[in-house]
Amino acid sequence: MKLIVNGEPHEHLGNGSVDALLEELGANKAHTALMVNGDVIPAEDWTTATLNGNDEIEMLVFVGGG
Amino acid sequence: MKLIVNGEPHEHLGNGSVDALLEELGANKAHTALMVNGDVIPAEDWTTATLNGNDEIEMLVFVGGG
Amino acid sequence: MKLIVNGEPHEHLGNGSVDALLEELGANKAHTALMVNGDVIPAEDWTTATLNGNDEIEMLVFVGGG
Amino acid sequence: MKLIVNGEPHEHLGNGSVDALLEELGANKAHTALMVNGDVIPAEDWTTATLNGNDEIEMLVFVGGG
Amino acid sequence: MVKDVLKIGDQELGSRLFLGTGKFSSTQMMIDAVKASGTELVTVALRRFNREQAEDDLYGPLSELKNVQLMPNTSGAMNAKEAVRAAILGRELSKSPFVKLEIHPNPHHLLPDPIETYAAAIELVKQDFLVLPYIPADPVLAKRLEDIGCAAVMPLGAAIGTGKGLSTAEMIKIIIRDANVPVVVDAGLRSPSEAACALEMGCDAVLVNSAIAVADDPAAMGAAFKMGVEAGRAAQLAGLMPTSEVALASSPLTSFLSSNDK
Amino acid sequence: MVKDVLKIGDQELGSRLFLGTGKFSSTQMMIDAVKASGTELVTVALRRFNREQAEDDLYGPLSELKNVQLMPNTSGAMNAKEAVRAAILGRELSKSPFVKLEIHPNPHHLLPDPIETYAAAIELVKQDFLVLPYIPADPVLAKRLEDIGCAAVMPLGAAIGTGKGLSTAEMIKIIIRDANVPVVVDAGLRSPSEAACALEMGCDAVLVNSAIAVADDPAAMGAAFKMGVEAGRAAQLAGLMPTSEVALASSPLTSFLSSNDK
Amino acid sequence: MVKDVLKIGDQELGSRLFLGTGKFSSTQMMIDAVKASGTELVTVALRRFNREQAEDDLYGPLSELKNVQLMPNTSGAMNAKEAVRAAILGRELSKSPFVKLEIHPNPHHLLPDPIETYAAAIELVKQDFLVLPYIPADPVLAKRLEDIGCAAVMPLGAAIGTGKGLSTAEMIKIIIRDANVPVVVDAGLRSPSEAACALEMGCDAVLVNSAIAVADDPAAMGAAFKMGVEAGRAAQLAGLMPTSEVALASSPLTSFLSSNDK
Amino acid sequence: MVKDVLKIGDQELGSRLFLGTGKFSSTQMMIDAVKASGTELVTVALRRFNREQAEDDLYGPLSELKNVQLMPNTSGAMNAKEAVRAAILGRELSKSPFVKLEIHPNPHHLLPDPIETYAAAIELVKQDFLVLPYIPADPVLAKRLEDIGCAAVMPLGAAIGTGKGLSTAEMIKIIIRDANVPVVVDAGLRSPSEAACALEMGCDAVLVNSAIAVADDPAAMGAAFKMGVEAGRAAQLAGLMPTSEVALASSPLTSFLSSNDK
Repeated sequence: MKLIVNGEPHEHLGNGSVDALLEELGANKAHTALMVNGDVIPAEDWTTATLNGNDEIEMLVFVGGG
Repeated sequence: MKLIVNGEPHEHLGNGSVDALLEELGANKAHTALMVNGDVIPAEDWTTATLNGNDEIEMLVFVGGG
Repeated sequence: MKLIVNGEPHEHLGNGSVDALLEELGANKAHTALMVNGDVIPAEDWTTATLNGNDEIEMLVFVGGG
Repeated sequence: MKLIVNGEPHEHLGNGSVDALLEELGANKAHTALMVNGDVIPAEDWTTATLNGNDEIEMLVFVGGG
Repeated sequence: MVKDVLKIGDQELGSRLFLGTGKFSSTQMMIDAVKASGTELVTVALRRFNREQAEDDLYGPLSELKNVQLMPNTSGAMNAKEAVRAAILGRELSKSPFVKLEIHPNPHHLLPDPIETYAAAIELVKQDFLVLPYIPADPVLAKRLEDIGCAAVMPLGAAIGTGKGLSTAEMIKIIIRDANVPVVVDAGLRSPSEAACALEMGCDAVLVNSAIAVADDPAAMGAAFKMGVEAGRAAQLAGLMPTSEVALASSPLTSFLSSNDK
Repeated sequence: MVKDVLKIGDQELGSRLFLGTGKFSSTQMMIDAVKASGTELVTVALRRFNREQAEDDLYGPLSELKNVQLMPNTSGAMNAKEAVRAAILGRELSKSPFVKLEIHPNPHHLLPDPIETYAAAIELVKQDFLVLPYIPADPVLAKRLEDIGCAAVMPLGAAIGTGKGLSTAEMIKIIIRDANVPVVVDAGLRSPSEAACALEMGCDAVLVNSAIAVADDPAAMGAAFKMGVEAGRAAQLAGLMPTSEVALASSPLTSFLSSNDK
Repeated sequence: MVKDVLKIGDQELGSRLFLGTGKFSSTQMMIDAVKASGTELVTVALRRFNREQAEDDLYGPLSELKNVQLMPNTSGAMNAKEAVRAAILGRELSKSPFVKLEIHPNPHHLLPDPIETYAAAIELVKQDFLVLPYIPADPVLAKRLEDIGCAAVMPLGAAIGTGKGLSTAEMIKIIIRDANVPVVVDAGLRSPSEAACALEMGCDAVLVNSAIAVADDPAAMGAAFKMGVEAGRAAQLAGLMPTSEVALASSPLTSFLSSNDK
Repeated sequence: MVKDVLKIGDQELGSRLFLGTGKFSSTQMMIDAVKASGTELVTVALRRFNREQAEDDLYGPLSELKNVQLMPNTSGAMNAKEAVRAAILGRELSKSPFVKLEIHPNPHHLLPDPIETYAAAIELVKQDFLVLPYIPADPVLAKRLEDIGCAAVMPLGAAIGTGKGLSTAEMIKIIIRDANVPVVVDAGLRSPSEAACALEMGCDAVLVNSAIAVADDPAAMGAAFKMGVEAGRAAQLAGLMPTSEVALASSPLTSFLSSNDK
């Protein structure tokens, strides 16, 4: 399934759940926040939430900031 | 006709036009701006504009200001 | 013997040594510095140093200062 | 006659008066102040004042200053 | 030398000093100060007509002044709606395109409300006013007001009447750097030197009231501010020297003085 | 209005701006700035005659100026003896009673030496000079120099050529409060607003050089300083408003605007 | 002595120094500075996950710190909508009630947008955040943000990263005087003395980042700021002396010294 | 970390805060403040013995303090001769090598006399005192006092008791840059933030009296100054960030927030 992840095209091969995508991308789930098409998806929904083609996913982590 | 002029009760004895009221109050028309119930009444309408009982009139002049 | 002590006349009845004067005035010798006619008299000379009539003595102590 | 003028050696060929030296050096007399061996020589004395060998002469003019 | 004209919207002004007309001990004092200051733009406020205080009515005295335009203010307005109403009333009387938009709900500091001021500015621009908003020294607000069509912005130097001068200078410099409309320092100026400093910084004009009105000699102070504003503007155009961390001699440090001790 | 004259010793000056003549890119530039500034007192320095640099000789150009007196300085002097010598040489040429006494042994900051300056002042007063010493902003030194007969005192605002302005303002205010001779701020001023501020504080005059000489347009800057000094002096005479910790309205805070929403 | 606790909403903090985590040359440097500073509240930003820069992920290192809460910021947000979105994302990760609301559309000065910030604050308060908005030093805006439920206000001292200190002090004083929520100076502080000054003025805390992160020795500077903040707070509680226009001797001016020259 | 010791002549001090003992409401208050401040050097003055005011005699209370040396001052001296006399008397009592040389003839501003101070310093150095002269912020005077053997120089920040802080900062910076002996800011400091600022500037120590003595809680203020001085010193050693004319972000200005509105 074709997705846009952090602005880049990505071919997802998993079951289309957010969880699967995070696994696929090797993200540290406990350190990651996520939006799909501008909507924030809470971690508790990641196993159930399913993605659709061309969804825009933002995966975010904490970095230094003032 | 009972009016509220600049916050004070006023018994208007004239024909009920803004113009008559200004005459009655001895205002210098050229130096005065006027609102009726919060609506600004341009000078050109003063002869035609008619007042109703309990109308609230504000008559204003320029004073020193920064 | 007539002396001026800290600007005031003082009748000294002792043996005329600085030491005697300090005793007479009840000063705490360890806390006091002394000048005679503008000359500083070190503590070790107090027993030997003798005063003359009309000498001006300044007895000084430490007080708060910035 | 050997002189030091403004720190430089100078061979004076004139009559040894300050006036002659100034002429020789092409100075504008009205614009010049002069010291010989650290003493200021007023303009009125320039014709009479005579120089000696190895005298140190300072010829000075006004320049921009704050 | 070409005349140095200040353009605000389509209006041209020959003086960079704007005057407030409040706080003067008499109308004559105010008129004298206005004349001495050379200003071409004075602010006025609206108040209820009062037969007993007819002498406070400035319409007559001010209309006699040559080459001076009125800029009614919206003082007393507590929110955008009241400010718009005051502006319309002011225009009715003044027939002037200028309005000084001021909304300061707190009588203790008289500082402007950025939210209400922004809302009122949008409406007044729609109604074809030349809007000069009195604002905090807030560069983003100033830029947004420019973007929605204000003719100029008037950041405060300090709270009205305090005479604390250009306390907000750092922010005003940023406003100037980014602005495409005139920047006018309004409120807080106490002295001609502060007015001169504002112009040297690059401000296009200053609005002064208390400093002139409550001076011992208002007319003389008006003249002093005129000179101060012209001095600051002239200096800004003449190119001020940079500051330096090291001293730089203005006289030759010659050695002749010590060269001839014998 | 009666003319505002500055008296220094027995001399009267119509301008409170003194000018230094150093650092200008050309003599003509300097002359134009002097004229534009309206100054009546300019400083000059002494340097060894050099046939190749005859054009640096300012005697001619300056002597043509109407109503401008010269004040030779003692720059280059490292101690009292050298300063006295320089002063005598300067008087020989200038025939002026004025001398700017400056002794600053350290070329890195050019700050004055209080000990040598004090010693030189005593001698120069004896020799009937009108002594204007360039000094640190030191109230006791200023008073002592007044007491031994200096015609004025010239505390520095900041180091020469730095343009850091009135960095010593707190001490200068004390000097002014106690002084019975004119107080002239010398060195450090960068802009007409700073000059105006000095006059507003109560200084009697300012001495400016770098700020005018190195401006993009020295003549225009000279004119700007003229206005700044006049503005500051006029403001000081007109009586500046006091500062206030609380805001004071300049417009009536009337309530009519909200009184009639139905 | 009773512990001096800072309450923000329902949260209690034992330190009045908040730290930003940006600009450090390494994560270890940052952690060391956080520990040395004694802070209990640090800000963090959100950035896209990047497998190649996993070491930038601060979640792990920060979660190991005892007694330190996170305050995610909304940096990068250009308007209210984006800021709200960033805040929600930050809370997802941090599980912290705090959000530093910052909306600064202009990368050249990074100054906050009062209109967007106000709109975002209303929404975030609705969503039960403890909202700490980064704002211009605008007393009316600060009061309005308090009125709509912000837990604190964070006026800027100067533009982010400039180190220009408390350039807005006059306005911050007014904010403090009127505020019923904590006032935190955010941005501009360069040194512990400025932090101390903010606390002496009555600020409840300061937020520092650049000054510590880019110091030669960040951990030592963190410790220095800790002392500065504590010094300023202690001074504020101990009651600072008033300033005086006249000198007041701290030693007896006795006359004995001259009384006995013979 | 190696101990940060201040060397004055052959003496070593562990604290960079010197305390004056005047103006306290009681001796106990003073002692508590001295202890809380951590100072190791306190100044005292001389006064005529008075049997009725024996409790003012500080010799006893101060001599009980561990690790605190006395520095008698010469207050009251109107000239060099009187100051030398006072110094000798002080040493008789204190057995301390330190003397605070202060000669301020004018009771209205208590500012130091540079001429008399210089003359007295020469004599006191001859008599083997560690001379710490209280002086105007005059870089040439400071250097000359160093050259004739003073152990440190103590320029004033502002007039004694005014609490106007570092009003002479520009000159003090020059003194520090050139000095080879410790530079101690004496007089004028009102708050720990000002003390911290002095240390950040590079001063070696500060001398404080009024600010602590007249605080509502002198002991607490003494502790606050202790922290302020340590904060400033630590910051100076940790390397303060430079100031910048442009803003520098401390957070990434990422674009993800706007990248996905559909």
